[in-house]
Amino acid sequence: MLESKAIDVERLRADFPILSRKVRGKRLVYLDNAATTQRPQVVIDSLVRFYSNYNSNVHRSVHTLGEEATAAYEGSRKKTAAFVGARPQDLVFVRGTTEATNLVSFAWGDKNMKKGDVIVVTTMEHHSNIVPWQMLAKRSGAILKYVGLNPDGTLDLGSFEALLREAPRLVAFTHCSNVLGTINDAAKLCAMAKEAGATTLVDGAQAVPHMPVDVGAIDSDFYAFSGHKMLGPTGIGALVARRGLLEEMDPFQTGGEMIREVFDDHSTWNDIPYKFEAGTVNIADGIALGAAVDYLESIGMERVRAHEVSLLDYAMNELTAIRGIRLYGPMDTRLRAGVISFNYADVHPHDLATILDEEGVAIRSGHHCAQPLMRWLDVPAASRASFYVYNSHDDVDALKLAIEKAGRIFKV
Amino acid sequence: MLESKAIDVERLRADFPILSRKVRGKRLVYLDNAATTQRPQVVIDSLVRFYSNYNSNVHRSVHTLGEEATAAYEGSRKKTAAFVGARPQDLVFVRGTTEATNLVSFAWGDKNMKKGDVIVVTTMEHHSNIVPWQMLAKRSGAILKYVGLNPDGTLDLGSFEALLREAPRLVAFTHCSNVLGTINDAAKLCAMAKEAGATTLVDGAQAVPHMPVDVGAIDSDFYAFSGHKMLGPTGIGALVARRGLLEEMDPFQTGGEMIREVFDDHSTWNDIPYKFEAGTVNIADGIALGAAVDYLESIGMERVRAHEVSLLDYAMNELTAIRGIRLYGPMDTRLRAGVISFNYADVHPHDLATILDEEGVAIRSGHHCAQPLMRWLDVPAASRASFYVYNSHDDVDALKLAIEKAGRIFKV
Amino acid sequence: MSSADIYRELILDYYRNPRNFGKLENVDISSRDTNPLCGDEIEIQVRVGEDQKIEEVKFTGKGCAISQASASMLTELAKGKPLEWVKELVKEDVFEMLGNPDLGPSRVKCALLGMKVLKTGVYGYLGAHYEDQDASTPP
Amino acid sequence: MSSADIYRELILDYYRNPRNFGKLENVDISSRDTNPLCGDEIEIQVRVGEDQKIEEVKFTGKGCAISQASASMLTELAKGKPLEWVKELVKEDVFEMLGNPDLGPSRVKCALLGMKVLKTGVYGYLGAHYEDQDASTPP
Ligand SMILES: Cc1ncc(COP(=O)(O)O)c(C=O)c1O
Ligand SMILES: Cc1ncc(COP(=O)(O)O)c(C=O)c1O
Repeated sequence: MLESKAIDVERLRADFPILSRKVRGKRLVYLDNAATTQRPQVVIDSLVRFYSNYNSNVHRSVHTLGEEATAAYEGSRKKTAAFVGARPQDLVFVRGTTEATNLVSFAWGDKNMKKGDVIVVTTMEHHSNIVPWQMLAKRSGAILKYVGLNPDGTLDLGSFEALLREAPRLVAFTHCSNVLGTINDAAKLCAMAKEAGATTLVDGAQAVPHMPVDVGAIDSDFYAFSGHKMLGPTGIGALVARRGLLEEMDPFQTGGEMIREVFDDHSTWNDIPYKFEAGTVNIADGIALGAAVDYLESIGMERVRAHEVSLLDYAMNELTAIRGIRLYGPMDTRLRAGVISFNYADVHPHDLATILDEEGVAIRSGHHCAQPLMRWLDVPAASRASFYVYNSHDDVDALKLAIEKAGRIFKV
Repeated sequence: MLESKAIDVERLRADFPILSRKVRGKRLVYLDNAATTQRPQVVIDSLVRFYSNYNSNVHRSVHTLGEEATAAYEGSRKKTAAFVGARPQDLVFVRGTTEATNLVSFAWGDKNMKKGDVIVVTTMEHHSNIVPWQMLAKRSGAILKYVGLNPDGTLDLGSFEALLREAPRLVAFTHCSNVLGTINDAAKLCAMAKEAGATTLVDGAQAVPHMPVDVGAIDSDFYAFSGHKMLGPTGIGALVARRGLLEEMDPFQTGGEMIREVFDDHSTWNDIPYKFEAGTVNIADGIALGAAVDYLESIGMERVRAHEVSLLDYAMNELTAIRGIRLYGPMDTRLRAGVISFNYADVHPHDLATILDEEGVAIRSGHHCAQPLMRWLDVPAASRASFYVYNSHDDVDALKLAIEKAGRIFKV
Repeated sequence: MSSADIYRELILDYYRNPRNFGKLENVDISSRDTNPLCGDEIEIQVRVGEDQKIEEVKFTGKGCAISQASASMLTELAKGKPLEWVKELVKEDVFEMLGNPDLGPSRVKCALLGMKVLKTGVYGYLGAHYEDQDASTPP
Repeated sequence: MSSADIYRELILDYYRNPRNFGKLENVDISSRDTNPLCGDEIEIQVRVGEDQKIEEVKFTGKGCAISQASASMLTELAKGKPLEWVKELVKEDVFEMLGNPDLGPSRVKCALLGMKVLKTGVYGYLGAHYEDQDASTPP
């Protein structure tokens, strides 16, 4: 019922204090959500409440503040795990998606990867899902291979199947591209990879914030995402593992909190997930991520997705009407998240972003941490507008007007 | 001039909102500062201001919010580096001391440590300065050795010299013990280690918050500390390296932000310190750490230290007056930071902490992430009261009264 | 409930004079665990008699009054009981045994460590697998 | 200053019709760098003549209007100058050359990339070490 009602953007915008600020005298039109999202008041309040009322270290504290902090931190773990359909003990809090892929690269990879083994990634990956595997390949002697793309920016399943025939040990791919917007059928790809005997890692950085995600249904071995891309604070994210998998792994970072007993020459490890959370954890941000999850659940992820599809439809229509615009990625919005990357005539994306900023419009420009994909697109850089719950059709209109202004300045 | 005036504790306490809360109906007496400190309003405000006004991703953003966020984050790096006498480009933001030692263990250790090499740590280390070296020893075939202690809990220099004669490749020690309070003469130990050809790492987690620290004068190769132990937020800390050292090292975590160019099979790295900050960094907390540094500088670190020495003198006097109390660590407060670990008759530290909590007094109990030290002390656990700028003589009185109550309950 | 109630005479007595403290000979079950949060340590040994009954049981350990008293009391309760009784033991039984103290979340694990160790040992002996909800689910 | 002022006719002209674009033969200095923040790329080649003068200079690269125009203008300025002139070049010279645009911190590096590449090349040729303050000090 509730889910079917559209988001009331005007009301929801009031929850985000930053949206009332002016940039260069203009209304802020924030379209850089794939880089990081804004925070609702409830998330900010969660931080203030923690630091003003029950700030303390967690887990080993016997005193009241410590018990309250531990309950809130572990409560947030439960919420965040439930949000993606996982058990709390299978969710490790990390700094973000990047730390999650690094954790797997070291803690799983160094134990399981051997010389000559194949690691499969795709051509549309973010650097965070490429470079850790390059490093693992270097350490282990494994070989990194890239799944190709179809001309529309979807994954080339033929290429994927061909690589699976090489019996890769690991298949790592993004649930949703931060440049093309392409939504991969994660469940299907994981099933195919599993069939081929591979362990799977899904980069959910651009999926969890924007659509319902159920790691149980996807059936991946590892699933990673970042809090700051889903209304949460910076400095926190999650790695979710298949039941049992964390137990088999060696730790990554070591030190306080993650040990059971420390002897002079060796140590034994704490239970999962603590075994993977060395040192004082990011308590305040861990708790505030739970507030972001609550907020998203109060909207409903089906509605979040529907809202973005509606913006996407409108924006793709408006932008393609501008002469000189080239859009990248699938044109079918059912296969695409709220991300639009494009180039405009010979205006370099950085110059475009500078001109747009003058109109209060914040977009991203550059290689978007996806240089292999940029080479595939055969462009040195692109501009990217990306949407979230608080964006409106007005924002798209402002984007269009600003691009047209750039066109006049550059005499396109 | 200013430095010589004592801290006005009552005025300063008003800066910390949490100090006005009640615990179990009693005034909060927070004496768990070695675990984590409380946050002044200016630090909380820094977070609120960031999220409400200029929240954005950093470094690659062309838009106004991104430029403001980058300026604030890098401004905080400059402040934090200056606070300990370092250049900003030699300071890597990490989650905390534990991530710093892990970074060195992987990024420096895996490149430099060879089979049979000796790593020297001390018996008074925190697990975060032990376990990463155990792991490095395991990966490299190096051998971990422990410097012994004198009966009063100071470092046994004879033992240190003996180990230096084995020409260790790495010497890692704490500037200040989180259990004994012992302040090591970091400059002297580094000079001795350097003379012996060793690279040095100093764990400054308990030093930077409590006394003036100048890494230039200490002349260590690596120096690590945590923001949350110095009034800053959770989730941020720093690794400071000797000039030039970061450049020689391989990266630790890899992914976005830390690369220069990503090719299919290899990558090149960004300039220091960015080479070591993979993925979206903890922007808000990085900025708020700068606010904590400003706050500490407004007090003056000499005064912070003088205040703690005065509390220490008073507390050691009061506590030793209780029959059945055994204090650990040096009795000379010039050699000791504001940390008092003790045991009380046969009352187990956890039971003591439970009883103290009922009186609003928060202390820590357990092994304090220092099991080798606990074995040296020959106790399974200890209680620990640790002070900071907002603690007063009243807090010590409350501690004493609560211990006496425990004595009555346990019929000591 | 105040700490004076938690640390009743009885608890302190079991802490200072633990019943069934020590090691057994010819044991059928030997199980040890530590509480990673606080370092408390309990080892329980059991000699199984006829009819799968707990013929003899002893414990050793170190730690707080709650963990040690709880383990000691548990051995007294367990003696003579069938192994099945251990399988059916729930944490409420332990709380009742301790006089229903109002333990905060950080101390509950102290109280339950003995039960966990005994259960793990008995399950192992019976060839079954004990899933410790309280240890494996974050609090 | 508005973007219309930053992107004056002149800048756009240098962007679209870069002077001294291309490769040289028999070069004495060849220097390349990218801006890790945005991927802009500049390579500068120099043939050194008598009296340590810049006899010939060309550049290639890709990137935004500001980085490409700046590099192109710089090669024009540099031609015929002594190498010492390059050592004395400061960023204010580049800003002036570009008509003193009011560039935000994120675009300043685009404007200065050409100068950085030229300086690195010349310092290398002279056997000295150029410490790039703007690149090695966080902004
Ligand atoms: C001496 C010492 N070293 C290292 C650490 C670890 O710091 P963190 O938990 O912030 O990583 C601590 C505190 O827990 C400490 O007291
Ligand atoms: C698809 C994708 N993967 C990974 C990341 C890295 O996330 P983080 O920077 O939070 O570690 C991002 C965002 O930067 C992304 O868009």
